[in-house]
Amino acid sequence: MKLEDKIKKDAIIRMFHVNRKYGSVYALKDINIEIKKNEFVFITGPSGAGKSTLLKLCYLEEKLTEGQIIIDGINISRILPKKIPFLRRKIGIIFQDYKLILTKTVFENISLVLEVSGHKISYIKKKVRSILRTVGMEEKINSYPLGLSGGEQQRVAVARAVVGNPEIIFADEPTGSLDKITAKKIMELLKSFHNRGTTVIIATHDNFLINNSYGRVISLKNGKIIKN
Amino acid sequence: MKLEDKIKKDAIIRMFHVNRKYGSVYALKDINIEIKKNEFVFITGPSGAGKSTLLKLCYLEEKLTEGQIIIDGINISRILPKKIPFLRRKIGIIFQDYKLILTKTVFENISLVLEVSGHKISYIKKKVRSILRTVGMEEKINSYPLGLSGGEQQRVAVARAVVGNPEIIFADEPTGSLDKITAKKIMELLKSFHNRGTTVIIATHDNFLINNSYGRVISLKNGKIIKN
Amino acid sequence: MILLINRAITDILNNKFLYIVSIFTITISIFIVSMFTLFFVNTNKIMDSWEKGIKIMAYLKSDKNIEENRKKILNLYGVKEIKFISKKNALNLLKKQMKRQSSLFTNIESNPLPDAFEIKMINFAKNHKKIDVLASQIESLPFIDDVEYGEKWIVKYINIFNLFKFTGYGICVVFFITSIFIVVNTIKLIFYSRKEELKIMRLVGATDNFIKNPFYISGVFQGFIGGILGILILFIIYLMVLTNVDKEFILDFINVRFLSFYEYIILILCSIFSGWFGCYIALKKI
Amino acid sequence: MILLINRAITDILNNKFLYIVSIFTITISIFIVSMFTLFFVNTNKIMDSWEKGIKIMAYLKSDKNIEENRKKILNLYGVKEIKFISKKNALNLLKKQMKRQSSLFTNIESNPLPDAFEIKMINFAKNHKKIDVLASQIESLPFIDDVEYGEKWIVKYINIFNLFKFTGYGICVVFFITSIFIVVNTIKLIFYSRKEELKIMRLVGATDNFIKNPFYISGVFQGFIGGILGILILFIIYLMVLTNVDKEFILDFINVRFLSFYEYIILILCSIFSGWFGCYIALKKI
Ligand SMILES: Nc1ncnc2c1ncn2[C@@H]1O[C@H](COP(=O)(O)OP(=O)(O)OP(=O)(O)O)[C@@H](O)[C@H]1O
Ligand SMILES: Nc1ncnc2c1ncn2[C@@H]1O[C@H](COP(=O)(O)OP(=O)(O)OP(=O)(O)O)[C@@H](O)[C@H]1O
Ligand SMILES: [Mg+2]
Ligand SMILES: [Mg+2]
Repeated sequence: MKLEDKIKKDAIIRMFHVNRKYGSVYALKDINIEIKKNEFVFITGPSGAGKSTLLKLCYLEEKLTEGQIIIDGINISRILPKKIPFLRRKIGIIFQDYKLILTKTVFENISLVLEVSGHKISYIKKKVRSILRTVGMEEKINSYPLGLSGGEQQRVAVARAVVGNPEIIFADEPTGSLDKITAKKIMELLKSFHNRGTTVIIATHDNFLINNSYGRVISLKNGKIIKN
Repeated sequence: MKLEDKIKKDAIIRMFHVNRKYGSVYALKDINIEIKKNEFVFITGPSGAGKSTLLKLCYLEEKLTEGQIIIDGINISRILPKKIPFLRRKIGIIFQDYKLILTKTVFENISLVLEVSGHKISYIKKKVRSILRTVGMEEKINSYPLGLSGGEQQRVAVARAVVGNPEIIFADEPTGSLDKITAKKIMELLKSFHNRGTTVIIATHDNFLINNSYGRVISLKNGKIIKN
Repeated sequence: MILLINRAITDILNNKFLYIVSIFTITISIFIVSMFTLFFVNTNKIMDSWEKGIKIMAYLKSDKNIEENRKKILNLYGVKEIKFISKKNALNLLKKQMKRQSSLFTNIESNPLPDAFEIKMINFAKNHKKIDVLASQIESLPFIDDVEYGEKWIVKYINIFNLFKFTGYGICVVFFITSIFIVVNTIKLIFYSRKEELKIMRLVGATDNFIKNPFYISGVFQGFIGGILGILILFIIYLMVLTNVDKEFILDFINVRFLSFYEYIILILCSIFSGWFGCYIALKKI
Repeated sequence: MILLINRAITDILNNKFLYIVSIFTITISIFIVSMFTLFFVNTNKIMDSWEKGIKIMAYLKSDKNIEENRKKILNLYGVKEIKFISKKNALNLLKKQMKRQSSLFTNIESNPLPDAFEIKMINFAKNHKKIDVLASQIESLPFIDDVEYGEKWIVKYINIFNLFKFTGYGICVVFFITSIFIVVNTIKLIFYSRKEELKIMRLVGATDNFIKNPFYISGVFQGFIGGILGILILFIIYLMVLTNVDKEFILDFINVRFLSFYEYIILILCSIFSGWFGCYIALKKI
């Protein structure tokens, strides 16, 4: 039984001695994490601790300096470039800075995820509408991102992340711009995905979110794990 | 004694029946607010309530649909375009989306404010360094914004807003991406400006900030004032 | 496929300004290239008509075997056409040419002019060295007394033709390349201002083809529209010039013509190509 | 001032790609314009040498008052130079021109040719209608027997000159305008991709001048660099062509020359202007 097969069985994400350097400074240092399928994980730590960097490595926005990351049985430093899109389709990402396409409407931004994986137009329309209802943004379906408030943009970003029913959700500060009530709704949404079998990984500095929730907490500080 | 003179005496910002419509929807409806010199004001409310819009009207990023806003004795709907820059120099703004210039370093982003009002290079260098130290970002002085974490970007945005010793500070969600400890440091900074005579207006949905602080609270909901 | 075209269209609508700039650039480029083509096509006709005038006169010894001799010359490489001019014809021609001075000839009884062949050459041979060679070949034939071919005059004109032709072709090629460069640049700039968008598309799982295909479609579309507009503008200017300029002034000399259907097609294909190629280059590094 | 230039420089360094594209575009435009100028300058010389050949021959009645008559003609508008050709000179010239056929003249005793004036015109009058007018004016003088001026031939050539000249000037102007358009477009596109940055500068209290001045400086700088590069490229190509092409081929006919210092300066000023103007247009709406 090969190493990768063994990991596949119990862990969906596994990091071995992961380092990420920017210039001569370590943003992440010797990170070893194993996340099981259908886990609900918080990554926490002060500003600049390396939370976002950790997530970026997983969805391949940044490259590893050293170490190995295995996601769903695939070693991502050895993945063929043309396979990357297919890996990403299994992943839903809420970016800290939302990363909405400013020239596209809310509908177009979200439907993009479904178009990419080749869904039918009729399905896309229905699905986008229903997910926007869930995040309370159905009225803004034809707005452009710059015509939305900060919290509204964040909710669109959440909707886009979950619309494709991903196997893993990476959420980077998913409620930073939201008031308590809306934030709770978004957390409920993430939990409902968790209940359906999705692995959810949330990077946040908001202790309130963590305390009022369930799940494992990994604490980072200066790029190192201080609590797991 | 003219109306405007009278207002100048006691109020630095005064809004009369302010409306702001986007399409047919009111983002702000019949807002009447008077803010005195050296007040410390929170504007709060759920996502999409109109907090950011209210601030944008004050610093002229958005235009009024109806009503009057008088800032420091100047009616901003009647101000000459060439006088706008000089009004803005009295104002420090922390934008909800930071609005850092991505092609400039942290130093350049902050020094811009001082260059604009014609300070000397030697003064600029000293001042920028000292303000970065205050927000805990002196190490990143030569980084570009895209090489910063979300919280770090926010702290640069804060530093830029206060570096010019403005008479009024508009802070839109100034601690949304910051952990509790850093957030507290930023709030302390804003309070220290308040103690020196600056008028501070903070838009936030974070009750924690408000509860642990002093000052007046204005609550918005659906574009209307529900508590003052 | 429908979805793809749909995406290309919304893409164009969402980025109107960028597409307008790019179409405008292509329009200008095609306008310049086609203006030059037009200029060149028309001046080329003048040159052709000059070239037709280049000929060698071969004066014959008093040998009466004209048909046989003509064949001998025809066998030489480069000769296209031979016309026999008898001494009598030559004198008449001379009289006609010299209207005023023709009074000189009224008293002449015997005609001192020789018989001659007027020899036209194939295009390929219309080069000053090749004419030299051909002329000396003809001169060395036993039945030829002397050869005359305008010498300096002819060399001068051939050189003008060639100077015009080569710089003309050269300028055309340079234009085409530079206009492609400019289009590529414009499209690159457009990509530059949209690179964030493309990065986001990657991050939500779009494949390369998914991202690139609409760009190719809109590139071809831009090229097509730009090409049509460019030719249209040229045509309008052409008409304006033609109606305002004194018509005899030009028309009695040559028939200034607009582009042929074939040339249209070529230009529009070039334009489409440059749109496509611009995308190709701009997308290569993304 | 130092701060301003400083800002312009950091601006260029921070946006290398955009500035490279823009300089590249200006380079290409200036290259095209200067290539055309070069082509035009050189062909213009050919045309001038042709034009010099345009003249009116006025044949005199047997009137011996040559000096007086010459003056009368000189007074006519459009006449530049008059050369008297006596009947004797005319015959000699004719003999020389007709080498081969000169045997015709050997037996002539009396010279039937008339005396003549060869009349050259000022440039302004070198237009087929004006020549017609001048010729008939001359013909109506009492001491003139007849006038000859190449008629069709001359009209043809004048028309060629004019066709070339006008299309030449036209193309030059169109080029200049289009290259300015392209530069403006490129700079507009650059502004478009930086409009967020400009908006932020506004929001922190920058005046219009504070924002715009560095752009003007860098626009002028781009124009300057682009102009120099464009001319440099042309010069390199010019040298390459000159060393590779058969030298006699061109040189025995005209002296192909590169641009004069004066023309350099004009081109570089145009280039700087287009950089500045591009900024001006792009900044107007911001
Ligand atoms: N592209 C980059 N180039 C250089 N340094 C970087 C880059 N990206 C991140 N860093 C640095 O790496 C460190 C970790 O950044 P990261 O974004 O992971 O922090 P974070 O934990 O997400 O913080 P926050 O809560 O503020 O978002 C920071 O000090 C940051 O400045
Ligand atoms: N440019 C715009 N065009 C159209 N609608 C807009 C525009 N800007 C804001 N709005 C709408 O106005 C309302 C108020 O927006 P605003 O940004 O003021 O909210 P906010 O209170 O700051 O919310 P948040 O806490 O989420 O930032 C929102 O519903 C938003 O969609
Ligand atoms: Mg982060
Ligand atoms: Mg807001």
